[in-house]
Amino acid sequence: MKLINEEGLRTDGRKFNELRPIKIEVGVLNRADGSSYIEWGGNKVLVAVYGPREAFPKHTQNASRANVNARYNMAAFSVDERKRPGPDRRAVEISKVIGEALRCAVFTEQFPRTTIDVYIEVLQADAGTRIAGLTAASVALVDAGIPMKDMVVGCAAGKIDGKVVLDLNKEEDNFGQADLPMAIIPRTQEIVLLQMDGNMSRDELEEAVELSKKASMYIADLQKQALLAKYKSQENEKEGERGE
Amino acid sequence: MKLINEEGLRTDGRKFNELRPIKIEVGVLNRADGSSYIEWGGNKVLVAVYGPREAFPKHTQNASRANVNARYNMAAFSVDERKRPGPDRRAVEISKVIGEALRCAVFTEQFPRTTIDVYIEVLQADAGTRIAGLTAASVALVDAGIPMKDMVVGCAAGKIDGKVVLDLNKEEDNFGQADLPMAIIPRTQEIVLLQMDGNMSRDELEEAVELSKKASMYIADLQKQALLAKYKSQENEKEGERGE
Amino acid sequence: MKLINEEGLRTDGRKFNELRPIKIEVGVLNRADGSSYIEWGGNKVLVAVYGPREAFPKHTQNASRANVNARYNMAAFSVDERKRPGPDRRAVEISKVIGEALRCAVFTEQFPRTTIDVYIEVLQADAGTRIAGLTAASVALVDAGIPMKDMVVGCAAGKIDGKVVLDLNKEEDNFGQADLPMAIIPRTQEIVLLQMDGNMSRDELEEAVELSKKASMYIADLQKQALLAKYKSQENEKEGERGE
Amino acid sequence: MKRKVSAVSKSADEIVYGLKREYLEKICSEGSRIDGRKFDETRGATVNTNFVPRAEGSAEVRLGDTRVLVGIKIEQGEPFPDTPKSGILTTNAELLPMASPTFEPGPPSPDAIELARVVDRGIRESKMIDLDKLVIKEGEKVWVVFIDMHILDYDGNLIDACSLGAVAALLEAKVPASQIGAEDFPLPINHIPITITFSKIGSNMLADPNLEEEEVEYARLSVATNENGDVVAMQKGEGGSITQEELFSAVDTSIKLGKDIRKRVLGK
Amino acid sequence: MKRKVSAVSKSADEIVYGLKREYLEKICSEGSRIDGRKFDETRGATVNTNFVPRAEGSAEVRLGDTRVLVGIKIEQGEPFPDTPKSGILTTNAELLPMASPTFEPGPPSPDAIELARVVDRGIRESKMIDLDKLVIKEGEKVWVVFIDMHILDYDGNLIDACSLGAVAALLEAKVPASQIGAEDFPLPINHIPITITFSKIGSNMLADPNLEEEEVEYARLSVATNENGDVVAMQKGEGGSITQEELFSAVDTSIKLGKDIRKRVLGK
Amino acid sequence: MKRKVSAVSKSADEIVYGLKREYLEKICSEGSRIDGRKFDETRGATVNTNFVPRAEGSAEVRLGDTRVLVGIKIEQGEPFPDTPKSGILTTNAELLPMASPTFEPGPPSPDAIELARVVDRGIRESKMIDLDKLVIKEGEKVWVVFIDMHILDYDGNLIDACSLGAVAALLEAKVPASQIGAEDFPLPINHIPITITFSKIGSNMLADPNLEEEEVEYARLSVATNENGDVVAMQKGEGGSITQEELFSAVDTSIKLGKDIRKRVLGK
Repeated sequence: MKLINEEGLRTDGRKFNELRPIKIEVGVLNRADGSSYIEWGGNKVLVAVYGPREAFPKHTQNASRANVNARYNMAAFSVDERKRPGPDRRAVEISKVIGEALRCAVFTEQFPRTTIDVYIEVLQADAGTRIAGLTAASVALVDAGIPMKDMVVGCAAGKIDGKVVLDLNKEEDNFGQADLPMAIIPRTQEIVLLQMDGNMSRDELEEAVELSKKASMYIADLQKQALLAKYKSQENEKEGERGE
Repeated sequence: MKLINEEGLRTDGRKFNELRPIKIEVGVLNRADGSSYIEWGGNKVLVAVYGPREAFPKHTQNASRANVNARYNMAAFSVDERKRPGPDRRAVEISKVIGEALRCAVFTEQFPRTTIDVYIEVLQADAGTRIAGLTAASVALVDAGIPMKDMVVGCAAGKIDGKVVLDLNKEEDNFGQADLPMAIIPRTQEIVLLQMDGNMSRDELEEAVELSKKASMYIADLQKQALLAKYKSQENEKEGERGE
Repeated sequence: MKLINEEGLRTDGRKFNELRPIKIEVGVLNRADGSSYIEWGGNKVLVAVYGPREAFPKHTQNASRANVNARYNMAAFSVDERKRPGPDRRAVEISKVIGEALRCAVFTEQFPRTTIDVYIEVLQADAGTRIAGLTAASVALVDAGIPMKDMVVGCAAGKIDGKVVLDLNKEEDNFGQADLPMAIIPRTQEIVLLQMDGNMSRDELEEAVELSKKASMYIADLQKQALLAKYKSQENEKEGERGE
Repeated sequence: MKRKVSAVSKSADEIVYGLKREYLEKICSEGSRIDGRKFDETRGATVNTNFVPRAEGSAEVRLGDTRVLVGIKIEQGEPFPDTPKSGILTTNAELLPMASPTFEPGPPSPDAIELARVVDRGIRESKMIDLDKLVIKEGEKVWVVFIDMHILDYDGNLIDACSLGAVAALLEAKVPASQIGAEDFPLPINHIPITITFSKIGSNMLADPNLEEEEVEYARLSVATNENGDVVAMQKGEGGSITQEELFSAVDTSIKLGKDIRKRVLGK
Repeated sequence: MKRKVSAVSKSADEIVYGLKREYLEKICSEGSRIDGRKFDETRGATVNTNFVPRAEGSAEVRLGDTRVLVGIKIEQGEPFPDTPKSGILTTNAELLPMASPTFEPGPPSPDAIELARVVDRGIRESKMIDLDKLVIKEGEKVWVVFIDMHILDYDGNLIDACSLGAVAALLEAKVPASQIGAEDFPLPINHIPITITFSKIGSNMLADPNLEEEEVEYARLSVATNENGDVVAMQKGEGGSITQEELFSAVDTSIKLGKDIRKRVLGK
Repeated sequence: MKRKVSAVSKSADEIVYGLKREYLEKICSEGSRIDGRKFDETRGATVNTNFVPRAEGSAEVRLGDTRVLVGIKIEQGEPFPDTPKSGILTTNAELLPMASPTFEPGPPSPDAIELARVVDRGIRESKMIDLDKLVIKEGEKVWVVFIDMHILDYDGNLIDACSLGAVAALLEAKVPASQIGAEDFPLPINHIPITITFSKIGSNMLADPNLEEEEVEYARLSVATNENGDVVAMQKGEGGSITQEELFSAVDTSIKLGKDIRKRVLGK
């Protein structure tokens, strides 16, 4: 299967270093302490944050820091063939690496004995859901008022038809040669999530890491704009109220 | 499939407002705090009550009242095709509505932090098991000495061949048009359990509710006779002892 | 299927009262408090002991003695057809009888509110795994320094081709007429594990019990030699250290 | 679906709960509701279909601050042995922990099971879908319709939000018959059931309760009706009773509101 | 199957337990039992067959105040790959929470699993049922015999009550061959195993222990014998030991009582 | 895989943990490790194959005091519908409670699942096994390769021990084709991936961490490479970050150590 055509364009018309369209919204749920929604290509992911709240049962409490529990879950109807409800092994692993990545950024030591629950619901899946979920999750953490060094943001790179490209779509993920989901803390450029499968030379890997980092810096801006948009609209509401 | 013949009789020869034979016994188990056994048509249902006893684990305790936990369970051999042991979704729902119906009658506020467990075992099933179980359960609660406003008692009504009838049997349940399991507190005629599926006009529904209520008042008498029979036989035993 | 030939020898060339080769090692694991390894015919079984340690959750604590929890587990690859991971009903029963047999020998009353966990892993199975595991387990308990009346030791007897024989192999277990796994406390000759299935007259049973007991006394020696070997090698190490 | 009281703050919570209950009963006895609605007034659902194009059908429903997403998947499968000439309908509800601090991850709670079964009965017993037209090969292969309801935000009355979402999603769902060389076709629809749920507070039946009302309700009643005004399913919930009068007042309101929603929200 | 001591009253319970144990050991050492029976005397089981006509076979057994209901279902199924010419026997025990304050709902406990497996072995290893006659089509379809044992009231010695109930229910069970166009037929029976269980108290082996005896027993032993007086299954239980003499005294009593029960209770 | 702190001794444990962490960071900053190794030095694995002759392949690996046993079973099964021309590979890890006081019986923990998936990816993504050659009948029957990894003794770095064990066991495994009338044959091998895992302590990347190092690590990184020096799988773990420099220093070390292990331990 050919994934790059003669003009160097990918099956969805993108260039090698081009992202799919991304839209982020903040504060989309009422009950949660913080929330966000992201559309990234065909991915639609909703995130809710609860906490810090007392960790339960007691033996899960950590005396020196908060737990950050992420729960990545795919809706039964989010994929082509219906997924049975409940966590499978893939979801357990993804939940683990997302939670660990967020822990790198949250000032967990400020909230000993508590848990910060991050619920990530994939409503429609289209390759790259873990990174989309993680990117939305750090926005939701800010929305919940949880102190962080910086937001976490990521983007996958990969290899198709022998070429390193950014942000694989579903077809590229299925038929490509390598996938590298990665996330960083933009301020320090530290890597907080990194997985990889496929086949890359050391040089290709370096190229992929650079591509991903550059894209992440761009997406970090989208995160900030989304947060800004929310606070602006709140400000407007308040002014409206004052004006009444 | 014809469920009512030319003479207006049903497949088992009953008239539209006729109940199947019902037999209730009290105090049939030794270990339980209260117990009862009901045969209702082909249904055979055994009920045991334990409690009030300390609710466990602790977080299930309610500071202002007792929990009433009903557990409806069908024996593997109670139905034509063997049922796998353990609760299925149907049993979970039936347990819930039975427990809620009993809670309407029990003075739960007298026993905070406790649980009253009601175990309902369907040994043979023949349509109407939930109402048979609930009817037997309130007798078992009295046998356990648990204070109640009144006993709960019920009877299903339904619609077959376009006619509203009382107490569907298995065939009528499978091939009829509507089923309305209902239970009341006889003293006040309040409705404590109500489910319905099928198709009924508002007028048919009214007819069905009336039929069910009338039958329930009759069955309430059977409950009382069963309790009386037990206490009479105890009295006789005691007198026998005194006479010795 | 013929299991004994004209010369009275079994399919693997053994005489009726002959054991398969047995090898026992002590202290084979680093993390566990005590451990042992047994090869018995084609059986390879590893045992680890942890404890006495506080029983958890609390409601499992016994105020007057330690719990002895055995967990018998077969590796997925230990048998011809892959076994799904996790305990099946057979493993639950075997764990129970092994734990009870060990409890007969351990001075459990010295460690109230604690648990002694005995993990038995069958790495390769070849008939007689429960007795091999139990025999290794009591060596591991000694290795863990847990006070016992005496070690528990066992050996199966059985009946093949109408004859009572010792220590069935896999073929004999599958096609024989009876199997009698049995374990004793050598010092008192009390029976602490006994199961039997098949068909034996009372006289055959007596013969089988005698065979098993005699063999157990012999295996008890192997247990002691294994322990001795460990302590000798420790002694040597220490002397080596002193000599340095 | 009731609030879970932590052991620590139980007594305080109990007191607040009592005060809330008293307050709501009082204003109801005076004829009003906490959010100003009339007793027989719903919060006005909005339905957003085709939210998940990858599914065979989908609908997002907002009912006050309650928000649910229903997706329909339609796949080939074997019929049940006792109904070889019928397609299969299966309904599942997920009370996502995202939606409320009181929802916990794990296998479906009794609340989630009841919710799924009540929605299922409204659809199944109204004969909304003609399952007999979903046979591919009698006794061997049929279409299986999966209704999956995800609760995203919880502000009371999940039964009505989910029922409406399921109906709306089914109305737009396509059977993927192109998989077997035929043309995709819409699900064969016979009826449109609408479910209306009531909280009994004091002796009033409040249509479409919000979370605050649900928390203090004495009893709950759901009534599903079809476009002919027939009752097709009912369910009483919670540990309180209702009178016959309350029952039929709820039935009448359900018939009325059902007509309204069928027209106004679903355009049918 | 042992009493569960609540954390609160542990020490009190422990003391009562100790006193009970001492008392029972004392009277046993004097040759008597708490309910006046002799050591080798059972409580006299009553068996009520056909209690559940809907099942293919059933038997209700009362043994003292212990009460169990065994039902047999016989259905068509696939044979195991390694026994293509054999029907299938499967045994399950439910320690219903109805039967005792110490039984909890949920998946089968180790006690329930051991109970089911010991009963199963008695039946399977005695070759009571000729499974080779339960083949419909070799390698493809066989009759599956489900033995389901429901414990309704618990007063000790479930192994014997369940074993007897299973045997009685199997003896009357009919294979529903009319499902496949043949005539229903009774299960093909070769042998009739009877299981007798003993509690060791002090150094006495008490046949058919009641709950009070079971609670303080040092060890438990079950012996199943067939009509020829052969031993077909045994199981030692609990964390105490038995001597070889105790074992064979129990075997002898089992053979004797088995004959008696086979004739008196089952009429065989 | 982190130590579990009991509620009782939490504060004491926390203090000890802090001291340990400080100490290890200090000696690392001075260029040394607690057991005297260099940062890029492994503990020197030993591999003992054919430990379980009953399995189709097996290997026991010791890495320091860590000990794992990997068994391969190869059975006939149905292919996945979307890969009818491919055999199946499935990987499972059991953190046996035998191996560590912190491992508990029960369903696989997230740690066990991650371990199995990381090992699986190294093997699958390197295309070590040519799954297309494991088809018996296209779309109907294929060989299923089960990799079961049993952790027997836990002294850190399970990922490398298990990966090496899986590779070694696969290298010697035979497909039991005699079951279907053909000759047994070795698994078709294309590549040999080796995984090297690092603990980040301070800002040092320590290859093949032992348990004490793992307990205080800030982050974990695993890199699998093939015989061409290509990277075939990676996984970052734990709640700390790594820099790009640290990443590539680890990649370089992995390539180097991979070559060494491939030759020295596996003889390839």
